[in-house]
Amino acid sequence: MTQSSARQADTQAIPAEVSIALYRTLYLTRRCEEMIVKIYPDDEMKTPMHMSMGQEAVSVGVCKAIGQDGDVLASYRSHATYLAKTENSHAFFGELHGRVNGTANGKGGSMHLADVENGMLGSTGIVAAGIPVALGAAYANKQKQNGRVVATFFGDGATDEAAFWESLNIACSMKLPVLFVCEDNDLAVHTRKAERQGFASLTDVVRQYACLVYEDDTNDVESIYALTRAAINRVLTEGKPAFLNIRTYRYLEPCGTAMDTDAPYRSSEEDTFWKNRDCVSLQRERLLASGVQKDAITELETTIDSSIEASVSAAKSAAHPSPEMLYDGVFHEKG
Amino acid sequence: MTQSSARQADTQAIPAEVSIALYRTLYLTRRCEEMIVKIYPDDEMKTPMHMSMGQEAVSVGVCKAIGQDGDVLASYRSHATYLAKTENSHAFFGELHGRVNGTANGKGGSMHLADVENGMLGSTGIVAAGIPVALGAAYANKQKQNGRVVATFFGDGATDEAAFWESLNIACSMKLPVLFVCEDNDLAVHTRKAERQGFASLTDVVRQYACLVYEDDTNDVESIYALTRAAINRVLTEGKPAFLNIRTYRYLEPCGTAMDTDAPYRSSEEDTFWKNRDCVSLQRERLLASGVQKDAITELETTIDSSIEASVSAAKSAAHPSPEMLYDGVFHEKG
Amino acid sequence: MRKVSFAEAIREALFQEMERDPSVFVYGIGVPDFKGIFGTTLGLAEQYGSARCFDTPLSEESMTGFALGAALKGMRPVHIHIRADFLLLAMNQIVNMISCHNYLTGGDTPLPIVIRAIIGRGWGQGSQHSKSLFSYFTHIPGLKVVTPTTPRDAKGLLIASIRDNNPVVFLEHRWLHWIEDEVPEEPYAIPLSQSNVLREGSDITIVATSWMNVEAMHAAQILSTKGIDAEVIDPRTLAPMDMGPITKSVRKTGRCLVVDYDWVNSGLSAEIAADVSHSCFNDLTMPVERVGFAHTPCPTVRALENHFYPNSETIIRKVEQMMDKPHMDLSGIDFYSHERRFRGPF
Amino acid sequence: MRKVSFAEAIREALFQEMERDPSVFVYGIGVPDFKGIFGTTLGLAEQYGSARCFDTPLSEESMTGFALGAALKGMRPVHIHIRADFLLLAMNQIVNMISCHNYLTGGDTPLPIVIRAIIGRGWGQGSQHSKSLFSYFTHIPGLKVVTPTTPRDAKGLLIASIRDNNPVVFLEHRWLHWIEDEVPEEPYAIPLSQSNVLREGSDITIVATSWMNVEAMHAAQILSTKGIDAEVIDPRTLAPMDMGPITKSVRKTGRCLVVDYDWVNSGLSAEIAADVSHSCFNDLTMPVERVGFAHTPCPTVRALENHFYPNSETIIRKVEQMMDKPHMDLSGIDFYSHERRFRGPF
Ligand SMILES: Cc1ncc(C[n+]2csc(CCOP(=O)(O)OP(=O)(O)O)c2C)c(N)n1
Ligand SMILES: Cc1ncc(C[n+]2csc(CCOP(=O)(O)OP(=O)(O)O)c2C)c(N)n1
Ligand SMILES: [Mg+2]
Ligand SMILES: [Mg+2]
Repeated sequence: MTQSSARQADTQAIPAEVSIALYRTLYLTRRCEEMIVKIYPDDEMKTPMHMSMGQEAVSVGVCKAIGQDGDVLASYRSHATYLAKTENSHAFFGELHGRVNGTANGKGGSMHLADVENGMLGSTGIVAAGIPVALGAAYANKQKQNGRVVATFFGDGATDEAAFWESLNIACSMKLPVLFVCEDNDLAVHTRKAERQGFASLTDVVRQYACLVYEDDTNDVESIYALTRAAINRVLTEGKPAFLNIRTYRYLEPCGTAMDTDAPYRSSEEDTFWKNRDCVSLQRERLLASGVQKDAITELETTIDSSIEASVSAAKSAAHPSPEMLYDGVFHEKG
Repeated sequence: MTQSSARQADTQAIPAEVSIALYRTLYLTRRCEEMIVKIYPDDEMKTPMHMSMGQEAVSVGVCKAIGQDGDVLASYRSHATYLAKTENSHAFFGELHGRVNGTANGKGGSMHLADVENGMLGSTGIVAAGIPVALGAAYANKQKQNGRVVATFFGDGATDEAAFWESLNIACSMKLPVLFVCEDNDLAVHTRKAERQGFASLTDVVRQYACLVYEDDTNDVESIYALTRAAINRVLTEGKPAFLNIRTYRYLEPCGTAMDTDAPYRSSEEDTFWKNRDCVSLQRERLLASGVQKDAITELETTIDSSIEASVSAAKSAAHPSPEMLYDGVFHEKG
Repeated sequence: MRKVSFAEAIREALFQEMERDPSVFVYGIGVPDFKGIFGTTLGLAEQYGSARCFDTPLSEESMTGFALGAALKGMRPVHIHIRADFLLLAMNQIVNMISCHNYLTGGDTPLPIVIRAIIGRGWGQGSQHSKSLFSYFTHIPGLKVVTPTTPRDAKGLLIASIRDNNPVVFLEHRWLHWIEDEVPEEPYAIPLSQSNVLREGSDITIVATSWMNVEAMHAAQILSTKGIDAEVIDPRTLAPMDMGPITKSVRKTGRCLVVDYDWVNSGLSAEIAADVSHSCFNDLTMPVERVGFAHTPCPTVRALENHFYPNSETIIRKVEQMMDKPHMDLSGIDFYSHERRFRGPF
Repeated sequence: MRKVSFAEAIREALFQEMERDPSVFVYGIGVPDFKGIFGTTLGLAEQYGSARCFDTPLSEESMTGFALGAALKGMRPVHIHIRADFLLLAMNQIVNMISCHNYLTGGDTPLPIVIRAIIGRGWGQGSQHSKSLFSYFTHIPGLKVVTPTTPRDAKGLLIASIRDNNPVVFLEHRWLHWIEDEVPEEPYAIPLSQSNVLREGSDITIVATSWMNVEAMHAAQILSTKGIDAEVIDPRTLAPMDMGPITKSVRKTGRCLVVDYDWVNSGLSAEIAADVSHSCFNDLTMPVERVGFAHTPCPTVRALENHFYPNSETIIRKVEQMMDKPHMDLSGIDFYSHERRFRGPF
């Protein structure tokens, strides 16, 4: 059994255009969510919101690493994963607004963002339920020998659940090309890992399995990207799954758009610690330090901002689904 | 996290009367099952039979170690566990014959042997389903501070299942006084562990949890007894669960009373290896070697044999449940 | 008498039963946290200690089996789930294990287990946070199923469920939590398996479950202004169900409408309709009608959610059709009060 | 035409579909072993390789989600369970995930998933190896439920299920496996959602599911010697069900008996009875009657099992009561042939 760990993966080799692309996507996800925070009170998006804010580097780093051809399963905390995989803020805001230009005419909402054709296979409101689904997709890719990998995203809370352990065993036993990506924010709603886990370290447990194990606690998108690239290479060459435990931090309440920094389960030291390594700022600073012009960054940001504005307008002016559409799509039409 | 392992536990300290008691129970379970093999073709016991034969040392060693006050959950391979815990061959044969003197008027049959009052909390036909039940019983004992432990028996196949992993985590996290007893016969029906497991060693995985880990591959009842006693002491003093992985060997087909030594999944070397360390013979030889008179042993055996005969006769002459009894006990009467 | 909310009535029942009997304990994901399952478990851990009111790992299947083990050793577990949908993870323990364990151990094994779960609705709960699953539990011998509608029933039926020696699945619609009404302060048990006539009437019998009783009562009140006198019956316990008052009512009215908070096909509404069609064959002047969820997954978007769920208007339209009345003018009537009350996020 | 057993017909369907379409694969606990799920999967692994026919760890929940992922990537999984009871471990994936995934992804996502499970009976299968769970699946929008009775249907409906772009729960009664009848050699599909009139008759309509069709046909044959002419209808697909032939039949006979292989309360029999009572309100000359399992866990002991399960005799007694006939003399008739055929161990 080979074990690997990279607390700070080698980010030297990342080409400039990738660095910029990573920033672009990070900025997109952050600004989309800031838009949600702003307009949620207007009460036009009647859907629960599990915000990615603070954690975006995980989805962005991993999704960029697996690329357009890769497949992804998201948890209900799906915004960053969906946007990183598809960059489609139009369908995103359409779905949140419950409009016909959404990913599923509004039938899914925030917890069920998907774009099957583009490898965003689904998001689920049931903790851990997307993990087994990733196995089958990985099996299909393996059968087709198409060299693609599947990434399944889930929280640290999901690792309490039965499905995680069954799936880890199955993936290792069947040698499936799948990345288990644990977005470890230390919390399941308001409960810390330490209160839920019967072991000292999840990665130490997983290291006993026939898979590759990676850890990251930088909240740095390039570190996560590099580590995932490394993992993918080995997954494909060594023919075994990888487990990525990525420490991160959730800025907002578990569900909803409010800050709950004062809630009893929070600590202000922790909050300060993580906000000092905000993943969007980190990457912006890196770009500046590496010589990218401030103007270029601002331009990129402005472009994104206006595309988000456009997405929101498009959503607002799109139609709500008509009552008859309720009955569409229960079954697939072709038999 | 403390880890312990005893391939050959210290059996020196076992008093003579315990050695004899262990043999008595081993002999009882073996002979009860030999009786089943003999009379099953008479077609009076219309219930599937998951035979313990070959594996008896696990149930006998563990049940004797936890004692009358301990609680037990069995798998569907429940004969040895039930008999070791209760020594009640009357109710045993009554239940297998589907008579009113059985454990549940025949409603349960071989897969559901139970005697709740005497700590035999249940047997289940669903692989791994008894494991979570043990947790609640252990919680109750802990609340009552009665110093009792619960043992939950399951096969190596059960460790593939979700419930095992959830339960292991819960027991460790809640520090429950429970013994996880894996009856490791390397097989789930006809499938070897190696084909089902995504890791090299189950005990190496479990060692990462906050529990005690014990291993035994002797098939020797005294070794298992001693190891379990040691485990119980530490479970109670250190306040954490224990995992016991006990290698053993199933003599008969997965379900049914036939030998299937020639089946494609078997190997004759393995068969010879294990039958040379038959647990009943081992203990008989130990008694003889330690100076117990052959006559004394024969007398003990004769007594058991006739009590088994008596149990079978009692079962055969007991009534079948009357049709109205079908509806009894769906609900507990007192509300 | 003082008025308290349904949620508060539940909390009071838990406090009083934990006080009365040290073998009662309450647990589940998030149960002792500062939100306390929509407030229904707040303060229990502080009062009775973390050994009797505790949080758990996210492990629904195993923590359900846990209840069986604890009950076998004389405890009275109350296991709480913030959504009924999550019970789908525990079906093996509930159906294969808990429901038949008394039967399989001779019939005299008390199994005082309460499984409380909340039915979500509104604000885009969507397909995975909105199920009620009534018929999944009423179908299985050995399970009791309780669905209180009023605050008084919430308290009395929860106390009765905790004291019952059988497994009880106790399902609360989230919107009922806000309803306030008179609730006695002292502990009291309302016997299980007693249907309750919420409103007497002579023209038609409406049998409703859970939240649909609120809609049915609202509909009945509007219908009464149009000269239709509906009887509304809340079975309260869905299994074993007390069919007596329902049969008696249909014998009187000759008409029956079943309004279930679940899908219609193979649901509890089918059982009630089949049973009434059978026992009142000669009394019915027309077929039993059924109303329930649209036969689709629950959509998230409000525009479709409004058509997915039946409400008072659906009931009124059905009744007017059954009574052969002309299309009523319902303009100006507010049909979505509670839905408007609830403004997310979950 | 050659005659083959139901089990052999299932196996042939699997062979022919794996041959036709490389995206079809077959898996489950014990599937490629030398017993091959009562012989129905024997030879598949040898023919098509261990990547397309494979054994799995004992992990029902996850291996069910696996099917969804594979289907999303264009494969056609057939997942096999040796008992339907084990599906209770997979309800979350089936109901919360698979049933609604097409709906939640825009409605144009093919999900060609077949979940084959076998219903156990006899030789003391007992409470945990005998469930059919029909209504658990028919209740849920987005699932199809198929229960063939004849060898010909077994093959044709399994092929249709594999070719269908929707999730299908395919439930086979173990005793049907031994039935032999004419089955065409070439591949053919029998359309889903088409009820089948097994026997025409004018006095009473018997709607039966799965194994109960065998009992119903046996009963009908005996009844015919007593002057009662029963029509027997096998819906074959339980969801979406083709009610047309049933309604048509009841309009003709005026009497309906539903014989379900499941518990009665909130089961599929309730749906059929409620539906027939509704659509044939003016045609029925008496209430729809229902027959199913006793409302108890399934007992292991034969003495009680015989009373737990309905059989041809139960049906005859019910029919004679409905037809207001005197108690028939049935002595000398053998009612338990298949049960005797099956002599353990499992
Ligand atoms: C099976 C299931 N149980 C419980 C819940 C309720 N719930 C929603 S989010 C959550 C915590 C999940 O924590 P984690 O997996 O760490 O994800 P995070 O929210 O931290 O991203 C819980 C318990 C659920 N949605 N599904
Ligand atoms: C949940 C579940 N899945 C599948 C089965 C069918 N089955 C019965 S025994 C068995 C193998 C179990 O192996 P193991 O746990 O090692 O126990 P052993 O029979 O070796 O004692 C299987 C798969 C079952 N009873 N329950
Ligand atoms: Mg978390
Ligand atoms: Mg085994």
